[in-house]
Amino acid sequence: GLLAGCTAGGSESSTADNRNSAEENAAAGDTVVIGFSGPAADHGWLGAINSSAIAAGDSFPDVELRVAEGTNDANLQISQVETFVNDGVDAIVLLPTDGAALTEAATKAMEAGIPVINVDREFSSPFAARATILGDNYGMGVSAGTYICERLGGQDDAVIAEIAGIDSLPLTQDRSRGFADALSDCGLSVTNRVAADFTVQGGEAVTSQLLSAAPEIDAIWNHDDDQGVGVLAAIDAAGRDEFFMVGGAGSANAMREIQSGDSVLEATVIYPSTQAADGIAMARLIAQGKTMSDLYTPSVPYRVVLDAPVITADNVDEYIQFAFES
Amino acid sequence: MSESKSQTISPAESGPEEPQPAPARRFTARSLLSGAVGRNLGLILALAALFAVGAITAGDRFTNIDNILVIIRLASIIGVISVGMTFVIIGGGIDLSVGSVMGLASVVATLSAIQAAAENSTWLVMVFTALAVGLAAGFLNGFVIAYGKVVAFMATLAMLVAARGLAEILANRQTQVIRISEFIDFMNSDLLGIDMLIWIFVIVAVAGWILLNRTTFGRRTVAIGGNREAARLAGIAVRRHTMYLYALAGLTAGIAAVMILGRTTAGTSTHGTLYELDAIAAVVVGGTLLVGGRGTITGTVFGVLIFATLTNVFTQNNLSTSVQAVAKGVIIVIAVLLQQRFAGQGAKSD
Amino acid sequence: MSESKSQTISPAESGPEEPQPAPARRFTARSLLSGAVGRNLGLILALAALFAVGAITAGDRFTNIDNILVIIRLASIIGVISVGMTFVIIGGGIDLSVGSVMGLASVVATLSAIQAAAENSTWLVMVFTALAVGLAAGFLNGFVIAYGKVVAFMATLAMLVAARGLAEILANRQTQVIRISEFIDFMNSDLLGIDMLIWIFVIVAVAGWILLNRTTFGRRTVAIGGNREAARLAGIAVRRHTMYLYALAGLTAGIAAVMILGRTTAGTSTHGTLYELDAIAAVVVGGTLLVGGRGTITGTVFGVLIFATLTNVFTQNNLSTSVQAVAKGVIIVIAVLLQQRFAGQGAKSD
Amino acid sequence: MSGISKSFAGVHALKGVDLEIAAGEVHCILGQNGAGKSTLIKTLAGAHSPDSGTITWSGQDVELPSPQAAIELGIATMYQELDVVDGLTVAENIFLGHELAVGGMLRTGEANARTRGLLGRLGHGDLPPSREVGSLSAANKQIVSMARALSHDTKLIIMDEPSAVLDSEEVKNLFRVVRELTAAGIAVVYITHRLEEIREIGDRITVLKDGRSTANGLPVSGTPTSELIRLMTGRDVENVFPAATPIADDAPVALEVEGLSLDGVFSDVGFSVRAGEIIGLAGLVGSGRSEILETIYGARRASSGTVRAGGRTLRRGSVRDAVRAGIGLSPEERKSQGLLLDEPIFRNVTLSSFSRFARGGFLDERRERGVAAEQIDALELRPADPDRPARTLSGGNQQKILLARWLVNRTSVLLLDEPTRGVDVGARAEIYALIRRLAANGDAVVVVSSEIEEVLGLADTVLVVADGRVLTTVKSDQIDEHGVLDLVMKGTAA
Ligand SMILES: Nc1ncnc2c1ncn2[C@@H]1O[C@H](COP(=O)(O)OP(=O)(O)OP(=O)(O)O)[C@@H](O)[C@H]1O
Ligand SMILES: Nc1ncnc2c1ncn2[C@@H]1O[C@H](COP(=O)(O)OP(=O)(O)OP(=O)(O)O)[C@@H](O)[C@H]1O
Ligand SMILES: [Mg+2]
Ligand SMILES: [Mg+2]
Repeated sequence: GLLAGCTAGGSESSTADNRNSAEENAAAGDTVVIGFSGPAADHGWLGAINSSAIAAGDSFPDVELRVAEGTNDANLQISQVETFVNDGVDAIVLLPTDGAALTEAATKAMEAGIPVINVDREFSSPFAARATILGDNYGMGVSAGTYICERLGGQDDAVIAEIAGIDSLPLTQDRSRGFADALSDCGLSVTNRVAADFTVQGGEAVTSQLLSAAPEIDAIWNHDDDQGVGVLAAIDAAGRDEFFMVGGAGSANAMREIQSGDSVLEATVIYPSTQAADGIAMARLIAQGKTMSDLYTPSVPYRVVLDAPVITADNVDEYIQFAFES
Repeated sequence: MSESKSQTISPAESGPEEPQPAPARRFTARSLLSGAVGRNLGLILALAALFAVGAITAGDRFTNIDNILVIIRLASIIGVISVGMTFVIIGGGIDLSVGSVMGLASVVATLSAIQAAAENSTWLVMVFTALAVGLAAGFLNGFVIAYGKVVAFMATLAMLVAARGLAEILANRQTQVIRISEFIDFMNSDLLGIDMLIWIFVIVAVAGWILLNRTTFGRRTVAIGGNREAARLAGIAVRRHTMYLYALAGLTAGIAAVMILGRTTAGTSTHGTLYELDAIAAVVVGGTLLVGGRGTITGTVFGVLIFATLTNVFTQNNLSTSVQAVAKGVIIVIAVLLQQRFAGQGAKSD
Repeated sequence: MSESKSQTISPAESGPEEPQPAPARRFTARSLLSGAVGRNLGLILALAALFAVGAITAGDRFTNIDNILVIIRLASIIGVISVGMTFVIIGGGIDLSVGSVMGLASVVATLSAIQAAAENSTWLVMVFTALAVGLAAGFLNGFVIAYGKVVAFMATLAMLVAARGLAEILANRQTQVIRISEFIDFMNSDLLGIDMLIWIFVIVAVAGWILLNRTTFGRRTVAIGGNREAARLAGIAVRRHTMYLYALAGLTAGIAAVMILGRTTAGTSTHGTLYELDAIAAVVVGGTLLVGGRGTITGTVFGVLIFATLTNVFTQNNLSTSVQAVAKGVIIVIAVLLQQRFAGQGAKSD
Repeated sequence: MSGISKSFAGVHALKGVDLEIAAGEVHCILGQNGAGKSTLIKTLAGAHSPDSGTITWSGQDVELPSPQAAIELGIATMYQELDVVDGLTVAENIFLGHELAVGGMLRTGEANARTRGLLGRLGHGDLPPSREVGSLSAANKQIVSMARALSHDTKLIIMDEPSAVLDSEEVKNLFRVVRELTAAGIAVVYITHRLEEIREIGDRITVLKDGRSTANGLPVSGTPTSELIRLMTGRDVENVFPAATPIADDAPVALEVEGLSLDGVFSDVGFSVRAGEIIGLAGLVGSGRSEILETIYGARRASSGTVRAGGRTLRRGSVRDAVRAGIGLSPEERKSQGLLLDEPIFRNVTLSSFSRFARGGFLDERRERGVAAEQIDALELRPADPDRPARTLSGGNQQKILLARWLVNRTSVLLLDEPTRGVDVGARAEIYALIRRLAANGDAVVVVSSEIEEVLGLADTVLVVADGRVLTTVKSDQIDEHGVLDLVMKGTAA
């Protein structure tokens, strides 16, 4: 093992020796204390982030996971990081409510010698995290846009509606940007855009208004499958089915709809809810000076960007087992 | 000697003056009418102005009857909660917990439905569970406030936090989808072309109006909010009545839970988030004084409709949420200004 | 003329004439002291109980000085806002907009800093911009409330919505990162081992205490909140003063914006979300009456510390968020109960 | 009732008081402000529970844990503080707590009809039952409260200073009703500070002093007034109205009102007051006298006319301008318009002058308290503790706070609206003397009072007001009570 938190510099011994086998990684090492702080779990995907993180913590006998109260307040989250630093935890896994706002606190933790694993929302400084694991919000929008382009093939007066999540979050902006970029590649653009709040009721409320504002729609992208339950309820209540819909995040509910084949929901773009669990696993390896199994580089990589596949009736069976219950 | 109470009036009374009921009732009716219109003229104007804007900017898409129903449907759930809130506020209190009680009720109700899934009567069980949870939470609020003498703001804030937490624990943060088609069909059915959701709202509003204006319960509510000490001295059981007010608000939250279950086909702990603010805003825009003692159900209904119409007009015009927010702020102020100007002495002279 | 009458007076009276000033003043000092401790005894107990729980469950991790500083740092930003809120509430109003004004101020300030980036004086410009934005929003609130006679709840609700929207538009929904190291270094420096953030809180709280208890401004505030009409008839410029109160709250929101900028090194429209509720809760737990006319800065500071400590104890104990929420609800009620019991007549008898 | 004791946080309001009321009698309770009269009757009405003592009702010991319990026994009460709800109509207020209803549904028509009957009995058949009480004057609120007491099927009606806000016509009506009640065997407990009223309707008297009864069940006839005053105050009070000091011929005009009108309330009011002069406004309740004072003071914005004081014309509708010009107003409703009930006495006293005790905005509270304490002593406020909250004072003492306020502020024009409402004989003489002394010192005073006798006794010049118009201006020694009433009657009829 190497020193935790050092850069992935030169290795002294042969690459093959450095390689951790899966068994070595699985074996219990020194017990490490990992602090986890994320946004308020007021939403299915974030709930899944939380529960998978806790499950990951439980699955390692040598990890003592400390979970702070989920919050959407940068001030409070900073305080949680400070508490972790004070307590001298061995690593911190941080899904910041706002990446930029938590950068300073994370940098201080790093300066105090505690490796920080940044999940999902990126810090504004490279010195604030030892490792970063990201979903790809922009890519998610691109995937959804590309799918719609393909489905509508050349219908350039198509009416496309977008039901965004919480509009004040940078991640919503990234998704919308990716979506718009992909659409413009095939000559389309968003005709009607509304923003909900990642809740069922919010999805229902804005969708019923949207459907009234747009009497003919060809395609809808809904950013989030949690609010999607409400979106679908509104669509059913209005008795509309002249369009198809693409979801986002990849909840089990959404996948069951896709599987059923008679829903307007045709596809969804996965946004992995296992990021924080991955973060915990990485934090453990970093704290114990190990690397990921099957990698030759002797330390955990700096940056991991997770795959955001599109799920359709074709591949839903493969993915449904990994889906989260929203 | 206490039995004789309902004769109340002492003997001398009926003799000399024999009041004629007829002219009096005429006077009453007229003053009520002019009062009701006068008091709500500002609100009517604000709503009319919004409709004009909607009609001009979105034309037929806005004015067609289906869209009007969309607006009223949107208003109906907050509307039901706002009726309960009106009572609490007129009674001199505040209830911050209605939104999260509604969330809790929706979760418990769907869980109960899943438990009782085998039975035939499932969906009535679900409905009663939702109402019961709302009522119980309301009673608890009322008890803590009336008998524990905890300030209403804090007591219901505590309930807000706790009910949301409890809902999350029970639901395990998952959205429970209802698969009882009878219920969904019933809630999505319509009567005379009007949705069930809207009917419920109308019934609750009318019941609320009668309760406030035509019953002892309503008059006592006004008395307690207007002058608590005078109410007590008049022999009203102030604490018990206060408890009932919160129970009533809880009940409306339970009804709202049933409505949102029908509308979204799912129960989740996030249902009702921030509804308390919307409801309070609607009640206050409707001219009910936050300090209690004065307010109307009609005003509240207007308040709810104004906010729902505003949202619809924005959506029809495809405005960004940020621009909507700025416009909404300005419109709120204008609506309140209009309402206060036309309500005449409503605002205390300064 | 007064000579002959004083025999009539009650037992306390010492001689036939002239009560001596000395015992009177002694009595005053004593009563003030006992008043201050008495009024806050419940809060002190609640805080002590929380500390005991923290110490027992988390031991040294909780009680060490660094953790205490973590708690106070957490409290400091809400604390500053709560001081402004205390004035508004004592003056008989409410300000729902402080959180979003804080967000707006943080955005405008960072944008101004980026604009003025070339200059040397940049960070002072940024600080002044934040304060100016807070002050301006506060004045606007106050103007609409005092002169437009819009109910404070609605006027500041409108500002809440509008300021957040404006902040989003200006920031283009992106988080603006501050790269001025002088500012960040200054805000992260410490004096005598105490962080700048905490110093600011202490200074604002002390200034607030003096302003409320030792100046004509404070006296007017209490008078207006206690009886607006009496204050007006006594010749106090009620409207102007009301406007100042909201300006003051806006100013504290501006200060809070500077603090959050220092703490997060970033300005974003989401800063301060729901801080208004936290601030109101802290003020009310601290014993300030929501109807106005009575309240203390000391109580507010205790209120803020209680909530911050609660959060810290929860974090230290690794509780699930939902369980925390339920526990928080219960603890709020207990804290208010304690506070009210010990404040004695604080609660109006029913 | 016997041996009733009650104390509030350190104040022993009642120390073993006895009271015995016979059916069909009018039992008067006398006592100075703060003697415990209201507290005593509140224990009888179930609003306070006594710390000790027993209440015996028709031969049985009873407990009265709540107002409801007292009402059920047949005890109805008109409280000293106006206990009506502004947001409800007249009829709703009258039947509050015992609404006429079937299964919870109100019978509004019936309630309105009965209300009209009750109001008719009180000589106020013209008051519409469906009018909101918030829009009524204090006097009319008192009528409502009286009608409420009558609406119960009672054996005993308690009236705590019912005549304080009524003018002489109204008081006559009240007495007529009281006589009807007693004729029907109903007992009345009557509290007042106007001794002449006791002579008119009282049967027996109980006197309280400092929370003890100093006399029980004295017959009214056969007890001279001076004896009553001695029982109440422990000393003699003579010569209620002090002699006027003649005004110097060259005394400058301190306040000049010209063509003042307020739409729909009063019109074309004009008069001037010289330094050292006392002007009285006489008239019936609702004639608009309070509004005249408030408009002069800027608390209401005049629709036309001018007010000059301190050598300049005042801005319309600006209280601050009036205060700066040296005008002070002691308002009619002291609780809602005058006092910060939760604040200590001294801060109430300095409410309009505290900035004088500040340097650079910082208050010198010691000096402030000292100055307030001087006035508290001078006015014999009880208790003389400047730190006691105003809420805990008896009504008369609260009134004194308002006077003290303007004494501290050294105003040169004092507008006094009902300055002796609810003030006891002793203190009343005290206040009269004080007003006189102020005038002698060169202050101009305008007094509004519903007691014509008071206006005549106190003022140099009397303005008779009816229906918002000044009917006449006369020297007070050229007119008597009947003269004023005649004028008012004619003026109102015209
Ligand atoms: N709620 C209260 N809290 C504290 N002290 C009180 C309270 N109510 C009355 N007191 C005190 O009790 C004493 C008796 O008051 P009470 O109102 O009975 O006098 P009163 O005889 O009715 O006087 P007035 O003629 O002025 O109405 C006074 O010293 C008063 O300050
Ligand atoms: N807030 C109000 N709203 C409507 N009318 C009012 C209001 N206040 C007073 N009035 C009316 O204005 C007129 C003058 O009333 P006011 O009581 O001031 O006269 P007053 O001569 O001072 O009598 P009082 O002896 O009761 O003080 C009355 O007709 C009264 O009903
Ligand atoms: Mg009294
Ligand atoms: Mg008057």
